Amino acid sequence: MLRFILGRLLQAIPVLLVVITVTFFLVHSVPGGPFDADRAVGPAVMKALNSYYRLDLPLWQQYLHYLGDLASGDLGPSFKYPGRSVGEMIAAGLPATAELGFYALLVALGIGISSGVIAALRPNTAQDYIPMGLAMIGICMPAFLLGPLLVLVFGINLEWVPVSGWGGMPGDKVLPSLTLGAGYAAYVARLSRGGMLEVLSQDYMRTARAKGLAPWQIVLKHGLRGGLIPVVAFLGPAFAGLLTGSFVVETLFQIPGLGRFYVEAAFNRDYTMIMGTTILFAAAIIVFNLAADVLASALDPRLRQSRGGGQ
Amino acid sequence: MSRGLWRDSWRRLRRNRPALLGAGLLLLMVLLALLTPWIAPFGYEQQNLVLGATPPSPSHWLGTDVLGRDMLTRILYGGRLSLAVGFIATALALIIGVTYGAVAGFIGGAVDALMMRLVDILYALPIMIFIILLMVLFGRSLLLLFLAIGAVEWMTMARIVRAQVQSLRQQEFVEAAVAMGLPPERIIARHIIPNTLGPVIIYATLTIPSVMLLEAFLSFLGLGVQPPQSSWGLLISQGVETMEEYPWLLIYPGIALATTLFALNFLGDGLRDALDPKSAKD
Amino acid sequence: MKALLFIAPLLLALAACSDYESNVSSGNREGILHWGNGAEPAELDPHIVTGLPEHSLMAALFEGLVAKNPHTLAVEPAVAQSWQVSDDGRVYRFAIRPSARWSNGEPITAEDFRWSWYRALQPGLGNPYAYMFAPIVNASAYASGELTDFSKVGIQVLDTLTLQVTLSNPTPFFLQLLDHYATYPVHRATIEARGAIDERGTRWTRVEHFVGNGPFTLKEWSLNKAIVVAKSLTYWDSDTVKLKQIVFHPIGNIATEERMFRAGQLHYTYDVPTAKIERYRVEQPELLRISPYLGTYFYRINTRLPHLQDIRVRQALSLAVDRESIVSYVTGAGELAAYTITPPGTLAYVAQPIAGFNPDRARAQLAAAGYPNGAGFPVTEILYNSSEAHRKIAVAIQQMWKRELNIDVVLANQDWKVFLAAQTNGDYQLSRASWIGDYVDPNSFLDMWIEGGGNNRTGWSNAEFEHLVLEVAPSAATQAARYDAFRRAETILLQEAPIIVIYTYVSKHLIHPSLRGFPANIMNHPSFKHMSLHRAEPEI
Amino acid sequence: MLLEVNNLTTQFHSRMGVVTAVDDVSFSLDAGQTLAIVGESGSGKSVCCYSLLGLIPQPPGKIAGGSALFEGRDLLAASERELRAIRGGDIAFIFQDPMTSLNPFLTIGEQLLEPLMRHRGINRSMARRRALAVLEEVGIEAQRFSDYPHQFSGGMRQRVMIAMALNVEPKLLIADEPTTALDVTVQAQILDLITSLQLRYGIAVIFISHDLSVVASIADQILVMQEGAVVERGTVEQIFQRPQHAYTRQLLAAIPQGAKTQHRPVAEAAEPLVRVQNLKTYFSAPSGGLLSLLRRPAEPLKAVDGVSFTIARGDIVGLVGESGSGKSTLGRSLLRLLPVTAGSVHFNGLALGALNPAALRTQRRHMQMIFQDPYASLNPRMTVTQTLAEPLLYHALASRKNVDKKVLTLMDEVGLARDSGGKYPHEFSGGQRQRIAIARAIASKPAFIVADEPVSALDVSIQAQILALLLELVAAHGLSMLFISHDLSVVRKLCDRVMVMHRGKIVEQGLTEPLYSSPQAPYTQALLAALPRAPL
Repeated sequence: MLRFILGRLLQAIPVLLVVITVTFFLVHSVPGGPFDADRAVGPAVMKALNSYYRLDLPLWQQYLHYLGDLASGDLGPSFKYPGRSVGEMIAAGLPATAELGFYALLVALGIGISSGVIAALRPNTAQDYIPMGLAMIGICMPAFLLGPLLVLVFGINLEWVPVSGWGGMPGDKVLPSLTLGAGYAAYVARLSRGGMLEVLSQDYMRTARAKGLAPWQIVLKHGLRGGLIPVVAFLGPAFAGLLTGSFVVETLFQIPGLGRFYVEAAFNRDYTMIMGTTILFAAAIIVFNLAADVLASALDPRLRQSRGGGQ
Repeated sequence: MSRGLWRDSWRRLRRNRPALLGAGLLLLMVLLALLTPWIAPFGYEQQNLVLGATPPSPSHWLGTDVLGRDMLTRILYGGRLSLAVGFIATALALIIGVTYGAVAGFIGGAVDALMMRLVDILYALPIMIFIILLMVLFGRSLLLLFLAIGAVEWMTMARIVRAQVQSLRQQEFVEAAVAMGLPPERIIARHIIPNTLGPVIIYATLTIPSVMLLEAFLSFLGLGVQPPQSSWGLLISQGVETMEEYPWLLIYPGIALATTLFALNFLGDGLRDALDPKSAKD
Repeated sequence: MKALLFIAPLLLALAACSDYESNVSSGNREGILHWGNGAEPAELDPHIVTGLPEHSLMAALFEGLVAKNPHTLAVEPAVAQSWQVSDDGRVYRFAIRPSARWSNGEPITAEDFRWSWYRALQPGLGNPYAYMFAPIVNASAYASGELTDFSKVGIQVLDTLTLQVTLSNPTPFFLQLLDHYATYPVHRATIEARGAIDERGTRWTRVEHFVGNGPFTLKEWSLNKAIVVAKSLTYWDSDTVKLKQIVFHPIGNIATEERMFRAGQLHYTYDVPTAKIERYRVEQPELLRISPYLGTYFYRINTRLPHLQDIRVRQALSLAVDRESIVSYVTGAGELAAYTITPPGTLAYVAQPIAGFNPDRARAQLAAAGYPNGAGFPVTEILYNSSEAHRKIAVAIQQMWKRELNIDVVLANQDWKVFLAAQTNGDYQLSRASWIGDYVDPNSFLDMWIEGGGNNRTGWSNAEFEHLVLEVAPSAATQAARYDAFRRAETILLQEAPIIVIYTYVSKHLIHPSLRGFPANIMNHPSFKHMSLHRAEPEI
Repeated sequence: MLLEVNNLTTQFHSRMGVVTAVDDVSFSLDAGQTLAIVGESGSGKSVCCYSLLGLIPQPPGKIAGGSALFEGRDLLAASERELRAIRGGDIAFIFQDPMTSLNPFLTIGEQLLEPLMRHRGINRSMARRRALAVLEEVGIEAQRFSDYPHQFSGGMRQRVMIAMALNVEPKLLIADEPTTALDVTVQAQILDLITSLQLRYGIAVIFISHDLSVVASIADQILVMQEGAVVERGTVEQIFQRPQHAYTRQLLAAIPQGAKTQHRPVAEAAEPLVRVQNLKTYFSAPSGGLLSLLRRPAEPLKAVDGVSFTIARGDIVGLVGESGSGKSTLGRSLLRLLPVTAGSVHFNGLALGALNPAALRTQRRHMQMIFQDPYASLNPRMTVTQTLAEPLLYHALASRKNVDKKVLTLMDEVGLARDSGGKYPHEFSGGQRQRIAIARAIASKPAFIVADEPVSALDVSIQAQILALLLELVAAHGLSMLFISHDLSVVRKLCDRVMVMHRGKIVEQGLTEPLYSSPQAPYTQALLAALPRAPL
């Protein structure tokens, strides 16, 4: 298993390198620089800024400088926030986004799997349509609609929970996690329903019934592990997607996360921040896809054999 | 995809009530979208500043927005755009994704590893910058928006189709086709792809809503649809801002989007069952 | 049944934590002001930052030689106890207040100011407001790098507490400049300990190093979460400061900010969503504050383009804009229709307004310019940066010109940076624009329309106009003569109409009744040291 | 009397109307006795047993009548809760396909513990000791307790199923075709195991099968079922010596017996149609993409390890061996469906290895393949006509105009109804699907056919028809064929020459009758000894 993980990580290096290169030249080809401002900046000031940030060098030299700094772990200074380095800002934003993403996935899995399993027990009956319908709401109600709605009902009218912040006050993590999680619940519900339907038709489920086990034992103990394989495959890209997907929720609930950097950097032409967030996102995709595959082989012992695990 | 398969699928689909309901609703939406220029009561830009936002009334069945424009017209035109984005971008994602996935899955080995690494790279590229660049280089056009969104969505489709093709490849009827001396491209086209339709349809019915919402997100940021044109996603995001003052600005586009997505969902399930001869119980 | 199993715990969790206390109630009790500040500040170094969120922070953390009276915005003594101005109005001598202290207790000297302004003018530092020092002899030459010997710049230290500044021309509004944060003093030892004088990003503004001289000092700075400043004990006027702490909330989304205000998380909001204004005006007028603001919204016309070179065409376009209906129906926040570039109430300066909405004269002018009833007039594009507010105005004007002049206009919406680049390189036809005054004086709105000026971008210039603004006004003997020169210059500008002024900005905020001591003023300048919180007010 | 079933009737209600799967079936069984229920697929033999314990899905299925007294209690009237107490406790089950009947995600140990803890209320550690003991009894080492099902061969898994069933010392064991999917040697071992355990614990056994010769050795009573009804019952001796019902006689006649009848002189042509020299096909252990180049390749799996033989024109050569012997890999390697590691294959004097892909594709016309699972080898989304038209059109053996006519002649040749051209594979029975596959194989007028276990998935009576069809086609078209099978009696009936394969090597080859009567290689002898002897 270790060899498999090492193999995948080795493959990741060329992928990261290409992502960095493509993004670097893509970013520099978009008109409008980081220092263009409504208040025209004097030529002298512009010259000073460009030389400070080495923007006056030819592009390929800037690229080599950037790679040099990157090798030593320095993601460079942020153009928009002169006093801050990109690494520092990502480090400041990452915990909140990661935590938000984690809780959102818990919500998505909780709602998704339960409605998927309940629906799969009696397909094409009311017990199938209602939970799946509920899960579908997650798709019809985007975050920028669900968030304000929850705030209005639970935050302002019922005053059960704070309407903003992350960690500052008790209960301020509930609404953001629900908002972000609901979107993914629908996908998880459909995938777990499909997975469970597939598993429930297998012969070994008949063996389990023939052993006289209780229905919930049959479904949860024997069925769930097999039924969740498609969900696990979906988790990899989904969790990486949370990094960017949380932008809307972070602005709706004023959460000091990473999502906003990812979007605002593009508008501010904050080159180093765009590179920093892109590298983080690329690394996240590779790591989470790998984690999903490892989790899948943890669930399905047959996969372990092909990945050097097992005997 | 011979005539036979479609004829039988249609026969099976007709028997699946929810799928029929879904198909009917979807057809209604598409019809309304196509007939909009003739049936829309007002011009989509026609403002009545003095009027402002008014609740549904005989003259304006679904009320008016903050600039006094008729909401029914806005929703119809918005529908045109949302459905267009949904179908075209998904179709694009479908075509590229299915072919790419089928080729990667069928050939396997180093080629497959390379193609999948390319997908990883494309996944990681920052779509925001990518879309701004497209907007700037090629100017603002809706077609461009569809292409941009389509270009972002096909990777997941490719991954799903690849997994499906890898399992199909072990099936003996593919070996039989190879034994028959058919070239790879013909095997992929006539034997592999028709058998990946099940999961592809299911995922397509999931892609259409996510594409519509991605368009809403981009328009919310000013990169997507250019006002005065509008889309359901944009109408909803604008409606949210005045949710308490003028609830109808949010409710009606919300209903339009919800019905379309539910219809898609039921139709998708129905199509998947209809196209899978094995599952037909008769 | 099973579904309940999963949903129940979530609902319980929601109900369980309803015992939290809102910021406003805890703030009023402990004297902590919760201030919506719009966005995360780029930096806290007065010689680098621009933008409104940074403006409020600078007002709390630093103080210049002079300050603004919160009611009248008139100049008041601050670090400078008093000052004398020479007869010819070119030499200012400031007496530093002996009780003025840095936040680390050290006394503030004239040398501190000399060094600070020396730093502010460093070409390498890239200070966007270096032009604030333009009136001072050789200041601009030094800032652009032509002059390297700083001693030639008109800033001298006479003795430890006396600073003398020599101007190239008598500049009546010069004192107002000294309230701008570009002229604030910075603590030399702290900066030089962290890097070279013109080095950016040396982090001297971090909490552990920060030294300032304002009524408050930096206590906490967590990125995108909050900036907390506490009352400075070393501040010379700390007795009048009533607040214990201020928490600046960087809330980017004004809809989120409005919801936080309603949930009692904020005393003051940075802005108000236009859609909500009507509701507040009707149901809770006491919370809403809308007051005129020193800023004008206008359209730039690219006069280099053939069909826009003719003054009559530009006048026709201006005449065909119904400004009254725009401010009453489109903008919706009570803005004032603008017929001059300088906002009304600029300290007794009254400009000559252009003619109002006159469709007939507009059509006549257009016909005279060779486009009878709009025939043959090429399709013109209005460029604006993506925002709902700009779009509504553009659509309204587009329809007005279609109806009145029968000309076709298309709208183009671009991302912010692309919009700026297009304006700077002049590849636009009409473009949305705005200008916020740096100080309350007509010069702030007129000195930019000089040929090739960084903020001109219209390609228009006029010798008579430049003569009046650059030579006649600065050397005018009396304020009245100076205003008269500006008035004649503004009339030329508005007649030749390289720009179409549309409306004067208003500042709009939601303010909790428990916040006192913050009168409305045209610069929307917050003077924190006069603010206080009173618990008596009922919760909203 | 342990079990007494009277007038049991089970029906399935589908949109197409009511199907009576079990029609008024009665039988009884005493402790320690073995009852065999024999019938072809669709005869209702399994449904009848599953109905006893409510294992059939209730919405479509419904027990329409009858009673089933188990130790005096009527199972059909029992509540789901009572049935659950008996299922897996007093009445245990073994199923047909060991590959899919064990949960791949749980260790076999865990699956062994479940029935014990559920029915005998024993705690986990006690149950674990009990399970280990049972594993020993069925011949599996104790330390494999926490392995996963995929790490066991078919035979071993069936032993695990038996251990799971006997772990709780049931009173009745229902075995649903437990040995059908196994090799003949493994089948013999499993049958011995069941009979020995039955004697030791005095368990009653219902043995369901479609193969009369298998049940002959262990059954006390035999029940023959056809389309849901019992057509004949009696002892082994009565059924085999004096079959009353025509259907029973038809089953007995279908058992392949004796040598191949028509001998055709095998002309020793100068150049054999197929010449294979030292053919090797190795599979390297699966590795992680690019990395495999760096590390030392793991020990390769030697599926075909140096095989040489020739096949003359018009010759039917049998290839026998147990599962895992490499016989189907050899078949596929011949046709280059798998990458060959070493050695050469000459077809009609042409070295296949030397051909470039395009040339190889044109050669494929002359050599075709028939697969074991008729369902998996047909494209589910193509009608019969399309499946048969494809080779004809592609190899330009027919034009757009006359392709329909040619397809119909093909269908006649393989005995398919002319009007079924528009149907899909899932609408046919197993036998008919194999006929379609055969038609497709002969469509391109090949000279050589590799048939990989073409009949092992079919019922005995249909098996006989397909074998007859194959012989007919070989004669009509002068085909030569490599017939791969694990069923020695079928090979004896069909092939002129036989090759016996064991662990990638051919241990013996020669003319059929001499090899069957006096086998030289010890492995061949063991294979022949394990053949169940029908007392004809």
